[in-house]
This record gives sequence, structure tokens and C-alpha cells, in this order.
Amino acid sequence: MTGRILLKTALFFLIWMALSGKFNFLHLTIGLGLSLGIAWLNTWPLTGDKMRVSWVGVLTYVPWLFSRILASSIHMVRLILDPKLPIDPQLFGHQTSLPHHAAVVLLGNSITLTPGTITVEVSPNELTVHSIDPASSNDLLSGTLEKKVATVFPSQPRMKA
Amino acid sequence: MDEGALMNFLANVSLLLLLIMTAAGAVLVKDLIGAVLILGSYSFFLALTWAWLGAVDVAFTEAVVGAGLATVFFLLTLFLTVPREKQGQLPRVQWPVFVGLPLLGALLLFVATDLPEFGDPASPPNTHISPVYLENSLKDTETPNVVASVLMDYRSFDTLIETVVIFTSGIAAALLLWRKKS
Amino acid sequence: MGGPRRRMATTIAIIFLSLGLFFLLVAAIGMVRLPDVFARAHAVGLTDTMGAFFMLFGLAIYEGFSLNMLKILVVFSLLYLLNPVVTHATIRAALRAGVKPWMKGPS
Amino acid sequence: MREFFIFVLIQLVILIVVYLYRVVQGPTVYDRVLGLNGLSTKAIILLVVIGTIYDRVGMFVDISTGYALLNLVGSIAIAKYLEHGGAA
Repeated sequence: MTGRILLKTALFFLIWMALSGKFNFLHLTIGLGLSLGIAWLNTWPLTGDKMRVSWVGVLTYVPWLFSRILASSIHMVRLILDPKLPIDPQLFGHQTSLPHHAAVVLLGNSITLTPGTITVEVSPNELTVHSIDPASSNDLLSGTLEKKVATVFPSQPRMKA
Repeated sequence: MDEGALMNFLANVSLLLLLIMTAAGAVLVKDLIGAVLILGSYSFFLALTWAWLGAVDVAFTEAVVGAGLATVFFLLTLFLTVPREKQGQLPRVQWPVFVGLPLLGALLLFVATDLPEFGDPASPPNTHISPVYLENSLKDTETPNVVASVLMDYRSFDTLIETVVIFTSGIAAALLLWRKKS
Repeated sequence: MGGPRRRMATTIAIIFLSLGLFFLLVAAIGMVRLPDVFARAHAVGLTDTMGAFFMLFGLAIYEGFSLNMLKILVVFSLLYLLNPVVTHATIRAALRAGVKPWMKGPS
Repeated sequence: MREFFIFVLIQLVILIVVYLYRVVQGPTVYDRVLGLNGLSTKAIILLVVIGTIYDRVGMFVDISTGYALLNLVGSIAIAKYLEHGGAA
């Protein structure tokens, strides 16, 4: 617990120093106090349930997601500029078996971030997704996206209810 | 007019056109929520215009107050006043308020001790700004009263706009409160 | 000013900004053409992701390697973190308030 | 280069007008809110562009950071109230 707080404090303090760009005593003290406070709030017993994040997973996931965003953006541009406007919107539920709330949040955010699909409703086990045409939701339906999200959160006990 | 000046002019004109369009839209639109949202976008553009004019601090204030807080407050008012089956209720006052507000007041009082004494001859305004006005006002404005010259000459635009604002709000309040005697 | 590195950064910035403007233009067209809120949200997503990416990266590259570049990247990552949340909240409100999504076909 | 940035600025303003059309015209409230979201994203980009024109990016980027956060808070509040308010 203490270790996590200290780690987060160091991270927030680095961000503070990068953003403030001032290195006198007053600014550094305020920054240190604030980062300690925010780190403490972030490891609040109520919200900070155990979760492990694989940093290698994050580093591979972000570029992959970005390439998907680029591809679906180009698809979206073609759809919009097509004179016939060949869209075929659909609203469908998607069962997910991701082990953690944070993973579901990441999945939902990734879906919304990708042009062409939007998460409409979220519950721990099911996402309702609106997609603008069937091709846009390929990644989600084939389970690729979910597998990639699972690599960010390595195996851990199933969450409670 | 060289090319740079022309571009500058075009940027000015386009920003101002946006301002006028949004302001007119906020007045003309019949839907209340629509009007509030357009007013929010008007604040966005006002902030952008301030930024474009180089007044960054004013832009920041406008963004925070106009685009952020005012829109939310307007919407909140709308939703609390629109007649519905279940009337919105004001939240009950809770104990953090009783703890937090006195703390905030104490903090403000503590900070206020840092202010210079009233009429202190060594305070920054009295050593830097006032002498300049006192020395130059007669020469600049040829008005014997210094207060009048500061209000009506040095910050004449501010005074003018402030008067307009107070006048407008006075008219609005009178229109709202005025009733014909039956 | 001057120097081949500077000139290259400027060229890349111009290319990126033009690409960003293109994506923003397409998103604006989509905003007008698409039939309902749900479909338009996809167009806004296009603005939020690709438009912001190209514009802000172009500006960051033009700025050169400095604290300002870092700050622009912070704004950029902030946009990527926050915009999905905003879009999701709006669309969820629309669906919960009973707006029917536009569907293709005879209905 | 300054001319190019001002050109970008004018282009952005023209694109903003399209979003404004959606805010004014939008058949439902949600269209308007959506238009406002897209608009504020563009306002953030526009602020950074203005900062680059004036060569004071540091200051303007700070504003746009605040803008992005405020936009989040405002939009979430609006969405929250629209959710059980319905179209008014």
C-alpha cells in the first residue's frame, strides 16, 4: 500500500515538474504536497481494489489501437464522402468476460474512441454498442479487441459480482 | 495592405462574425436548452477572441466562467424550474458545508492579513500608481478632479461599458418587477 | 530560423496540419449529412481522434523538442482520454431518454 | 509560416460554422450537445494554433488544458441532467 502511494507520488511529481517548469523551493513543495494527496486519494480503500497492469501490454496495446483507429477512420471517411451514403447502423449487445471493471472501462473507451463504433450502455458483463456499418464492428465481434485488452490486464481473480 | 495584414484582418472578421452569429442565435432560437447551449458556444468564441487579442487571462476566465460554469448553472435552473410530475428538490444542507465553509472563511481571513493597511503610504499602489496619476492627470486630461479624470479619461471605455451593463440590468430588473396596479 | 532540420520540421508540420484539416472537413460534412444523433456521434469521433491527432502533432513538431511540445502532447492525451467519456455520456442520455436510432431498410 | 497558421485558423473557424449549424438546427437536444462537444474540441485546437501564431504556446496550452477538463465536467453535467430530463 505504502509502496504504491510512493510510486504514484513520484509519477505525479514528475508530471508536475514537467508541466510547471519551475524549480524553486515553493513550487516544488506545493507540487510534492499535491502529488502525495492525489496519490493517497487514488489508493483509497474503496476504489483501489487490487489490479495489476502489465506495462508491456500497455506499450503494445496503444500503438495497435492507434493503427485500428487510423484504419477505421479511413473507412469512415470513405463512408461519409460516398455520394450514396451507404451506412447501415446497428445496435447490438456484446457479452464480455473480461476479469475486471477497469478492463471493461478500457474496452468501452477503446470502442468509443474507434470511429464507427460507440459504447452506449455499460454493465460489468455486457456492452451495448452502436456501429455505423457491419464492417466497423468486425474487430469487436471477432474478439480481437477483447483479447488485446486482456493482455493489458494479466490473469487475476474474477471480480466480485 | 500586405498579405499578412490581410490574413490578420480575415481572422479578426471571421472570429467576430462567429460571435455575432452565436449571439443572435442565442436570442432568436425558441428552444430554451438550445439557447443555453448556443450561449455556451458564444462564450467559447468570446474566449477565443480574447486569446486572439492576446488577453490570455481574460480568455481563461471567460472559458471557466462563461463556457463552463454558466452553462451548467443555466441548465440546472431550467431543469429545476420546468414543471414536471416530480419537481426537482434542492439538496439538503449537509454537515460538510458547516465544516467546509467556516474553514474557507478562515482561510480567506488569513490571506486578507497579507493585504496592506488601508491608506498605508508605503503600499505598492500608493508608491507606484497613484503618484503617476497625480502628476500626469492635469497635464493629460486638463481635468482638475483626479478621480473624475481616472474614471472618465484613463478608463473611459471600462466606465462606459460598466454603465451600460448596470443600466441594462436595471431595466431588466424593473421590467421583471414592475406590475400594473389593478 | 533556417537550417535543414528546421525546414524539415516546418514541412512535416504543414503536411500534418493539412491532413488534420482534411479530417475535420470530412467530419463536418458528416455532421450535416448523417441522419441521426447516433450516426453523427461517429463523425464527431472522427474529429476527436484523427483531426486532433494530426493538428496537435503537427503543431508539436513545429514547436520543436521543448517543454511546450510536452505540454501539447499532454493536451493531446487528455483529449484521447476524455472525449470517449463525453461522447458516451451524451449518447447514453439520448438512448435513455428514448431517442430511436435511425435504421436502414423498411421500418 | 505565420500566414499558413492564420490560414489554418480561418479554415477552422469556417468548419466551426458547420458545427454551429448543428447546434442551432439540431432536431433534438442531443444533437446540440454533440455539436457543442465537437465545437469545443476544435476550440482547443484553435487555442494551440493561436498560441503558435503568437509564439507563446506555453501559456495557451495551459488554457486549452483547462478548457478540455472544463468541457468534460460541463458535458457530463449536461448529459446527466438530460438523461432523466427528456427533451424540454
